[in-house]
This record gives sequence, C-alpha cells and structure tokens, in this order.
Amino acid sequence: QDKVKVGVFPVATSLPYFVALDRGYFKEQKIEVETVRLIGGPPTAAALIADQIDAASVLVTLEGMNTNIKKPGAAVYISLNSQSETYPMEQFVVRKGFQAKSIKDLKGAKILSAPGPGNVLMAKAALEANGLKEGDYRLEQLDTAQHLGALKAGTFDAGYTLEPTATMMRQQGIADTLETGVIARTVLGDPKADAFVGGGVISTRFMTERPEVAKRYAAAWLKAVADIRKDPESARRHLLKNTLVPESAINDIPMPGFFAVSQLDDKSIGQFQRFIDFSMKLINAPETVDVRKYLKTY
Amino acid sequence: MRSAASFPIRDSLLPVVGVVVLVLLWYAAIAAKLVDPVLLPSPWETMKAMWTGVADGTLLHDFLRTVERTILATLIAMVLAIPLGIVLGSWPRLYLALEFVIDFFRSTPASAMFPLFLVVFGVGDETKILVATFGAALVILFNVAYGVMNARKNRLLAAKVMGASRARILFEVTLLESLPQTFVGLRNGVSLALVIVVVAEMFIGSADGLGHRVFEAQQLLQMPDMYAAIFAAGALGYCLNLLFQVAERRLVHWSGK
Amino acid sequence: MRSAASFPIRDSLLPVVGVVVLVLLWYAAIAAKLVDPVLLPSPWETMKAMWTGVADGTLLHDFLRTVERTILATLIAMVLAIPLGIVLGSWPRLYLALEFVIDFFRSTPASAMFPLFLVVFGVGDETKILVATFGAALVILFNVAYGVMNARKNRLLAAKVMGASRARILFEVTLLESLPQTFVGLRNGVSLALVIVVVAEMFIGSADGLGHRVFEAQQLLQMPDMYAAIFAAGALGYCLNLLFQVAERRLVHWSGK
Amino acid sequence: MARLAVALKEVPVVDVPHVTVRGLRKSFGSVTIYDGFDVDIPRGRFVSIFGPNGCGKSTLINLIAGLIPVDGGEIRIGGKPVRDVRIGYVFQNYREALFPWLRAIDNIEYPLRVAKVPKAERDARVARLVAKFDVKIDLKRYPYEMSGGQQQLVSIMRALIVEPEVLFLDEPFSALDYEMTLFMRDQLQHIFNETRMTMVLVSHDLEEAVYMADKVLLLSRAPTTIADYPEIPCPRPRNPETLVDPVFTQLRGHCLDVFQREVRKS
Amino acid sequence: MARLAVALKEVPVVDVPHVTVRGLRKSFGSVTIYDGFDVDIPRGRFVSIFGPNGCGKSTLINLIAGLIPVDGGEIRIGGKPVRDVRIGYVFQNYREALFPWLRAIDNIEYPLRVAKVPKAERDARVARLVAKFDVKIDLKRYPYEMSGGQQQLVSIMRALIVEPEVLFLDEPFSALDYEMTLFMRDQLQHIFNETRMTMVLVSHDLEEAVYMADKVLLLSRAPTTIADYPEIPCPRPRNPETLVDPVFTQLRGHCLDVFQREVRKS
Ligand SMILES: Nc1ncnc2c1ncn2[C@@H]1O[C@H](COP(=O)(O)OP(=O)(O)OP(=O)(O)O)[C@@H](O)[C@H]1O
Ligand SMILES: Nc1ncnc2c1ncn2[C@@H]1O[C@H](COP(=O)(O)OP(=O)(O)OP(=O)(O)O)[C@@H](O)[C@H]1O
Ligand SMILES: [Mg+2]
Ligand SMILES: [Mg+2]
Repeated sequence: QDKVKVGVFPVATSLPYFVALDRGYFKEQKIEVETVRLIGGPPTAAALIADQIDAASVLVTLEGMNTNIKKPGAAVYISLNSQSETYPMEQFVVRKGFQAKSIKDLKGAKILSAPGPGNVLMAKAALEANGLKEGDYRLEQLDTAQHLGALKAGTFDAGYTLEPTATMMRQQGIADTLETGVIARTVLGDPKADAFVGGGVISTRFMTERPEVAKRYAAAWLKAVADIRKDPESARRHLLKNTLVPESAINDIPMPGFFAVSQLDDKSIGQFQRFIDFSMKLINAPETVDVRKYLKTY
Repeated sequence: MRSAASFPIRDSLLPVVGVVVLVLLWYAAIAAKLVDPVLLPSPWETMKAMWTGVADGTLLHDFLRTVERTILATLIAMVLAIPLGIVLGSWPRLYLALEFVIDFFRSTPASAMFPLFLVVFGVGDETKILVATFGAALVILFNVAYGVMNARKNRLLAAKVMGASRARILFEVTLLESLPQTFVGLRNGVSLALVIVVVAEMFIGSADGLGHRVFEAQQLLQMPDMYAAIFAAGALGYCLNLLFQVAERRLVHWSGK
Repeated sequence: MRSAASFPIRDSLLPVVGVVVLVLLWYAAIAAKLVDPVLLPSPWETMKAMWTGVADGTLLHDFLRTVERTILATLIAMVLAIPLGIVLGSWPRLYLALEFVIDFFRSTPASAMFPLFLVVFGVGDETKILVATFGAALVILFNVAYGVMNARKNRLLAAKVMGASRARILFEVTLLESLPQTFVGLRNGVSLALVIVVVAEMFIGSADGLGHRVFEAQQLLQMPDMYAAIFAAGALGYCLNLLFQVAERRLVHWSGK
Repeated sequence: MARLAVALKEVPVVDVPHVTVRGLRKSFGSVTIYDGFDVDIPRGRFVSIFGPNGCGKSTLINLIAGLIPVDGGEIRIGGKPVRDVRIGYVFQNYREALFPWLRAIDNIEYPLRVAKVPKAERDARVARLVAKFDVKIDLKRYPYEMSGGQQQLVSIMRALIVEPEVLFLDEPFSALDYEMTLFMRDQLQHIFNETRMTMVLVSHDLEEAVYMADKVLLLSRAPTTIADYPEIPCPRPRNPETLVDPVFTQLRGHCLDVFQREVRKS
Repeated sequence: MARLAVALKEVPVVDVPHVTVRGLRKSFGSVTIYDGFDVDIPRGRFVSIFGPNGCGKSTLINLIAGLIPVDGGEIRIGGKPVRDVRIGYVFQNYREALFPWLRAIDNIEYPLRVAKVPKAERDARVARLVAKFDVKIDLKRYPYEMSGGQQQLVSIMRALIVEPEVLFLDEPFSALDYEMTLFMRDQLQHIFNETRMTMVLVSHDLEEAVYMADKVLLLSRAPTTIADYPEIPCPRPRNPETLVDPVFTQLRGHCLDVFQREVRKS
C-alpha cells in the first residue's frame, strides 16, 4: 500500500477522482489515497509547490501553467477537461425578466463574473468579441456562491458564471443561459472546439521520486477517465456522495469532457497551446509556456 | 438604583427579551418584503433547519468540530499570549520595540495570512487552528500588555516595598491588577478565534465544521440551512463569551470597587 | 526605573529594532529553506514589489481606497456605537437584555454575514463598508459598555451629589471614566474594520482595494505582490492604531495615575 | 438619656428639623448597620458625628445624601426627597472623588457649571473663594499632580462653591497640615456663621467635633444607635478661648465618656 | 540654628546614622521639591516628620524607600542601598495600597509569604499581631468591604508583621477613630520600645508628632530645607503624663513656632 496525498476540490470537474475512489481503482493499484479538501486553485497550487500533496483532482490549466512558470514541473497534467458548447461549463446567463437574446444585448447591463483574474478577463474578452467595450457594461467579480442570490435579488442583470451554479439557476427559475462554450468561441473561434480549461495533475517530484507509484496512480486515474467516457450516466452518480450536487440535479449537471493525455492529437495540443498563450497574455504573464512540457502520457 | 418593582421582568429573562425583539424585527423585515424570502428565510424555517440538523446529527457534528478547533486555538493562544503579554507590559521598552510588529499583524486580516500559514504548516487541520491561534494570541497579548502597563502603580509600589521580587510582583500583583483587561482580551480573543476558524473552514476548505456547513449551504442556496449554521456559530460564540464572563465574575470580584 | 544608560538604543528607534528582528527572522526562514522560495519571497523582493506598486500608482490607489473604506466604516461605527455603548453601560438591565444579541453577532464571523448584507444592501461599496461598520460597531459597543459598567463609582457619586443630571453624569463623568476602555475598543474596532474591508474586497469582489490586490496576486501566484499588499494592509492597520493611540495619550492623560 | 446641654444652658433657638431620618434600615450582606434608626438634624445648625471606626458614619451621610440606597425607612431634607435638594459633599475618599481629567480649578468650578451659572460669575465666585482660602497652590495643576492635602483642599472648595442647603463633610481635614486644619476650621465656621447653612461633619478628632458643633451626634458600634446627642451651647464665633471654656471642656469630657463607654461595650 | 533639645538635657545615646540622605535632588516637572537636601535618621530612634502640605514629606519617604527614583544625590540605609533592606511602609493612600483580591487577613500575611515564612509560623505571627491589636473586625472580609479606618488598621498591621529594619508611616492614623488612634499610638510605641527598630512617622498632628518622637524633623515649604531637627528627650514609655511634662510642652511650643514661621514665610 503506497500513500498518495491528493488535493481535492469537491466539484464536478474532479469526477475521475471520485470514480476511481468509489470503484476501488486506487485499491486495485495498491494505492491508499489521502483526500485533502482544498477550495479552489490558489491553495491547490500552493500545496503542490510546497510538496504537501502529490496530486490534485483538478487544477485550472491557466493556474497550473502559471504555477509552472513560477516553479517548473509543479503541476503536470495527466488528463485534461474540455469545455465547449458540447461540454458546457462557463457560460453567460441573464436573470429572468431582463431582455437579452445574445451577449450583444448586454449593453448597459450590470454583469457579475466568477472571481479571479482568469474569469474576469475571459468575460471581458468575450464581451469585447461581441462588440461591447469597457464602459458599455458594468462587470464585477463575485464569489460564485453569491451568484444565485445576487441575480435573484436583482442586484445584477447577467453573469459570467460556472456550472453547477448555472444549472441551479435554471432549475430554480432565476436565470436563463445565454451562451455556453464561451472560451472555445472566443479563443479558438469555434464553440464546439475543445478548450482545455482544467485537468488532473500530479507533481514532477512525485513522478521522479516515486515513478512506479505515480504510474499506478495514473493507471487508476485513467481507468476512471475511460469509465466516464464510456458511461457518463452511471459515472456522474458518484458526484452525489462526493460533491454538493443534489439528487434532483444529478442528471442535468453538465460535465466537462474528460480526456487522457494520450488521446490528444497534435491539433488538440495546438489548440491547448493557443488557449494557454491567450490566457497568459490576458493576465500579463511575463512569458508563456510550452504546454507539451507539462503533459504526461501514461 | 431603581427598585426592581418598576421592571416586572426578572433579570434572568432579560436575554430572552433581546432575542424576542430580534426575531420580531426579522419577521417584520420579511413581512415588509424588504428581502426576497428565498434569500432571507423566516425565523421559523431557520429553526426547522436547525432542528433537522441537530436531529440527524450533522449540525451537531459540525458544531462540535468547530468547538474543538476554537477551544484548542484559544487555549494555545492563552498559554502563549498571557505570559508574553505580562512580560511585554512590565517591560515597556520591549513592548515599544515589538509594538509595531504586534499592531502590524493585529491589523493584518487573518484570511490574508492563510496562504502563508498554508505554506508553512501545510493543509491539515493544524493550519486552521494555528491561524486562529495567531489571531487570538495577538488580541490577548495586546490586552494583557495594555492592562499591565496601565495598572495603577500604587499596589505595585506596596509590593515592591515589602521586598517582593520582580517575578512575584509580576505574578501576584501586576497580573491581578491587569485581570479585568486580560478578560476583555480573552473574550475578544475567543470571539476572534471562532471567526477565524469558521472563515478557514469556509475558504481554505474543510470536511466538517460550521464554516464548511455555511459554505455548502451557500453553494446550494439552502438559505435556512445557512442561517441555521450561522446562528449555531453565533450561539457558540455567545457561550464561549459567557464562559469567560462567569470566570471573570468569580475571579475579579473586586472590579469597580 | 532602570536608567536609560543601560539601554544604548534611543526609544524612538525601538520599533525599528522590532522590524529588523522580524526581517532577519524572515531571511533566516528563507536561508533555512523552511518554505519554498516561490511561496515565500525574500523581504527584498517584497520590498521591490511594494516599490513598483507605489511607483506605478496601482498599490497607492488600492491603498487609498482601502483607507477610505476603513475610515468611513470606523467613523460610522463610532458615531453609532459610542453613544449606544454609554447608554447600555449605564443601564445594566438594558445591556443584560441585549448582551446575548451583541455577543452573538460579535461571535458571528463577519464573512458569514456577507450573504445577508449582499442581499439587503447590494454589491456596491456600501455593503463592504457596512459589514465593516457592523463588525467594528459591535466591538466598540462592547468595550464602551464594559468601560462604563466597570467605571469606579466614586466619581459618579460625586457628580450625582453635585446635582448633575443623568445626562450630564453620563457625558461628563461616565464617558471620561470609561475613556481608557473606549480607546481599547476603538483600537480593536479600527483593526477589525480594516480586516473586514480587506476580506470583503477579497471575497465579495471589488475592482480595487488592498483585498482585491491580495486576491489577484494570490490567484496569479504573484507572491511578492501579495505580500507587498498584505504588508501595506498591516502598515495601514498600524498607522490607524497609532492615530488612536496618540489621541488617547493626549485625551486620557490621567490614566494609571 | 438626659439632654445634658439643655440642662446646662437655655437655648433660645427652637430647632426646626431639616434632615429627618425615620426607621432607617441598612445592611451590608449579613452585617446590619442600621435597623430602625431615627435622627433629626436641625436646620441651620452645625452637627458633628462622632463614633468608632466602622460604626456607620460614612454610611449614614451617604444614605442621607442619596448616594447609596436605603434598605428601608425614610429620609427627607426639608420635607423633600434628597434629589430635589442642593447639597454639598466632601468625600472621605477625596482622591477618587476629584475628576482627574479636570484641572484643580475646573474641579472647583464644576458644580457651578452643573448649576448653569454663567462663565463670568463662575470665574468671579471661584476667584472669591480662592481669595478667601488664601490658596497658595497652583490650581492649574491636575489632581494627580498634587499632594494629598492639596487634593483635599480642592475637594473642600468644590463642595463650598455652590452654597448648598446642607453640607456634608466626611473627615474633611484628615490630610491637611496643622496650620491648614486650624485655618480651614476657622473658614468653615466663618462660612457657617455667614450663611447658616446646615452642616454635618464627620470627625475623628473629638476636640474638633465639639469645637465646631452645635450638636454632637454620638454613635454606638453597629448595629448603630444614638449614644447621645448633646447641645454644645458655647457662643459663636468660637476661638481658642472656647477650648478653655468650662462648658466646652465639660461637654468634651462627657462626649469622651460616652464614646469610651460605647466603644468598650461588648 | 540652635539644637534646643541638646541645650535642655544631656542625651546619653550617641546617634548612629541609619538612613543617610546626601545631596538629594527631586523635581516634578518644573517644580523643584528637593535641591541638595541632606538628612540623617539615627538608628533605633523614632523620627517624626512635620511640615506644611505639599512640602514633600511623602516624597521624601518615597525616595528613601526607593519607590520613586531620585533625580540626584545618594540615599543609603545602614550603608546599603534600600533594595537590600527589609522595610515596612504604611501608605498615606492606604485604600489603593491594600490588595483588593486578598482578604484582610491575607493582606496582613502577604509580606510573610514574600519572606518565605512557613505557613504555620505565618499563622502564628498573624494571630499574635491580631491579639496584640485586639482586633474586633472580621479579617475574613475583603478590603473594599471595610470602612476607611478598618482599612488603615489592616494596612498598619501589614507593615508591622515582618518586623522591618525601618518602618515608614505616612499619616497612618488619619482615618482611625479617637480611641483607636490612642490605642495605636500606644501599640506603636510599645513595639518601638520592644524592638528598637528605626521608625519614621509623617503626621499632621503636632502633639502626636512630638509625643511619639525622639527627634522631630521640621520641614520648610518647597524647595524643602530642614527648618529644625530637635531632640525630644522625654523619657519612655510615654503616657498621658508626658503631655503635661514641661519639657514636652516647651518643645511642642517650639516646634509650632518654627512651623508657623516657616509656613508664613514668603
Ligand atoms: N460595600 C460594603 N460592603 C460590605 N460592608 C461594607 C461596605 N461598606 C461599608 N461596609 C461596612 O459597614 C460598616 C460601616 O462602614 P462606614 O464606612 O459607614 O464606617 P465609618 O463609620 O465611616 O468608619 P470610618 O470611621 O472608619 O470611616 C463597616 O463595618 C464596614 O465594614
Ligand atoms: N506625580 C507628581 N507630579 C507633579 N507634582 C507632584 C507629583 N507628586 C507630588 N507632586 C508635588 O510635589 C509636592 C510634594 O508632594 P508630597 O506628596 O510629597 O507632599 P506632602 O508633604 O506629603 O503633602 P501632604 O501633607 O499634603 O501629604 C507637592 O507640591 C505636589 O504638588
Ligand atoms: Mg468613614
Ligand atoms: Mg503626603
């Protein structure tokens, strides 16, 4: 039994971890995982840099690659999560009662955004791509937990929000989706293209110090990814126990597309590179990274 | 000085009056439709959520975890801060040297310190407890040192003239002279420890605790559950305060006389 | 009682000593590789980040916005809490009735109150200021009421016997008797206001302010910037504390005598 | 108990009660200090209270002045409850009765501010009082910068500035020096003769108590009763001659006897 | 200035200085209290300090006892710095000198605890002292539950319990009743006669100051100088007889003269 410490953010994008855990794939590989609950990117990135975890169930690629600029190899992706119109995740929503049919109609609206420079800048880029300039709207970032309340109370008219918040908004009749696949459309020019916004990571230290264990960990992980691709309906039921998704919403919760790194072709990797380059420019990073260096095929 | 007769309500019932007024205001806010009922549930719904949480044991479990962390943090803070506060207070030049650093960290939001603590102490439970310890210790330290420095000099002189050693004076006179202020620090400190523990449970991430509960309920827009958890935190804070208050009444019987 | 000669360092330089010790410890932590240098940059890098932020005006802007919010929150809190504290303190039965509610909210993490305030007051600047006001006011209230209740009775009696009205006694005697404690409350209050403003800027979302700066830097893993902003917040807290301390030294010249 | 004074000399003044205490009850915890205590303090007269430590002298004048609540009984001043009467009070614990945030001179002036006397008159009255007491200390200092005696002097001046209806003095000279004590006694008597306000003095100095008083209230140990309440019919103004007046010496001796009998009882 | 006492009667005892004060300087802000002040307090003798309010009596004994720092000059007790000497001190402000968190009896016992005396002996010594002073009050009470005089009594007992080398008393009887004052004077004299510890008494009662003392230190107004320092050669134990002894009355008169001359100066 080898011990592996995994930073886990309890959301739908961490699904492979829950599947591997619940279906005993880690056990099969004689791996005992220790779940460390971490809320969001910064604690996860810090824990990876400080070598306090060996792997993370999900890390946004922007944050992961940014981490790799600071400390090369802190976050190496073994699987990637795609977001697009097919796999809706980030999206623009409008509250009930606000007249808007597309993003262009958001002129003069008060818009909230998921927090963090990555989200805010992406929202702005999307708005700009739709011809809305700074000053045509008011955009403020807000913790996603507040999105439902803020739209419900009418403090905001529209929002650039994430799943599963958007689904809950629709279910509770608070807001409607305006456009999904925002990143794919804005960055890659095709809403159906795969925007690899997140993924499962392990650290280089884990990979080099315990290569054999890392390999078994990856095997369990990728088996779960394959399960999800094969039968997403049964896989998503694992969210029930492990995340906040309620029973009533379990079948409506959108999920990203899960890809093992080995499945990516050159075109996909090129798109991934484009997305990362675009993001790095958005956040004014001093340099960009070669994504291939931080993709590990098992 | 007024006789009890002019107030028909018994003293022990007074806190209840305050609560009743609060609940009535709450109902009034709902009746006046100041706030959407989804976002601000009625006291009754909140009570129900609290009851359910207690009955199925989940609220109780989270509550106890938070209690555990808060008490641990406060105890460590006390053990560290009270002696240090006495030393600093009775050695004003040392206090002067450290005042900047103390006030500096006292004014730094504990939540801004999370990253540093995460990095130094890791992602476990210890970190949450230690951040809370840090915050509470600074408050206690400040108050103890302040109490010691502002202690009236007469009794210290009396002890000095009786030949008491520096240490004796410190522990048998200065400490007691500064007790009222120390208790203010303890009450503020335990409140702060609770606040930080809850915030850490919310934002660093945790598998249990009231902060975790608030966070979850918030994510799911389960407002009655959220307020139930918030009120559980408030009630906990009140009880911890009360504990120190009772201790103070017993220990500082001479205060104001 | 020791003569100044045994301490060659001038009093005014003492706070610098504290800071130097802190910076040395920091360097030591880095030298000992206790923490990954990415996560804990050197003091020098942090200084550079601070300097860049000041030079290009962004840090200064964020700093001033936070100052503005904190001062506004503290002022409103003072205006609300001091009179109320005096009233509560001089009318113990009223305090008893509200003590539960006060301690309750004092123990409720301000960040847990964000949702409620957001819902009631919206997401504007007012909300951040009001949550901070709420937190600071409770602390001030508690300390003022406490100071008033624990004021030594002799001087109140003296004023009473001179025929001073209840109001006069309240404002000309009780208030002054409780000033030392009130200042403790003010110093704690302004610190708390700052903490809440920064946390609100971090988590409610904001376009500027030190909290926003900390949050952004944290998201982008720009540690020198993050610590620069945190230290700016700490320094701000220290200055605000100092302000009240100077005011106290001038106003409460008799304390401890 | 025979009213010794009445026997000695006819008193022309008919006493009108000013302060009336009826059925007074007061306990601290389990210790009963007063239990059905009656006393009258006549208007415009000077009453000294004399008794052993802890018999309840301070407590009595605190009760009369309304500073601590009675457990039972009734206290009236000129038929009115005390809160409607302007009284002066010099505290035994002068140190904690002065306001440390006011300079000595502002402490003295404070009761006039309470009485809403205009600034100009306030200044004039303080100046007059300072002149009368021939004060040499710097009244611009704060109380905590003064010696015990200086603080007590300030405390006395503060009580006198308002010309109260009744003046209570709780060991007002205990920290004054010899010269100052003699001087203050004279001044107090002078003010008494001028204004004829009712004065109540608690003193541990028997000579002083008898010298100053029209009547001496001799108290027993707690639970406190009146041991005696003799008239001191010596003519005013009193002066060092009074001290050798046989009436004075006889009364002083009588008071001492009563006091010692009471103290040694039990 | 003629040493009157020496002229009157030959003193057999040769004074050995116990407390020596040389070139003492002390100011409060701009007010100079002492500027080059010298005095000797002889070993095993009783010295009374007498002077006008604010002349610096409390300040002097505070300086000697090391409670406030000197601005200049040297003070030694038996050749040693004060911190190496066991002294007793009864504060003028007795109210703030007792520990409110200790019961009266524990306050009295406290100096013995400091001196690490074992429990049994502590109890025995307190019991002896209580018996000697014939204390009738309940010593289980806290100071704030006692009258002023009771607190002062406790304060005096606390100072005496350790049998100090030098005992300083700053107006120790100011709040005691008549009987108690007489009794305490007797007790103090008794203890002095038994132990011959050096005692320094500040008093505003001239009769008391002279009655108790071997030497009376008469101080002038600040900046303070010695106005006179006469011997009081009346035999011990002193008793009411002493008060009519012509030597006594003459010395008392002399002291009063000196005092009044000093006070009226300037
Ligand atoms: N707050 C209190 N709590 C308990 N007992 C008290 C309190 N105040 C006074 N006493 C008791 O009441 C009695 C009377 O006290 P009071 O101060 O009136 O005495 P007094 O006659 O003024 O004595 P003194 O001459 O010493 O000033 C004393 O025995 C004292 O112990
Ligand atoms: N802390 C202080 N600050 C300023 N002045 C002071 C201070 N303490 C004492 N003084 C001044 O020093 C002088 C001497 O004070 P001290 O208390 O020694 O007088 P004293 O002789 O004991 O008088 P009393 O008989 O009234 O007790 C006084 O004029 C007083 O105003
Ligand atoms: Mg008294
Ligand atoms: Mg004095």
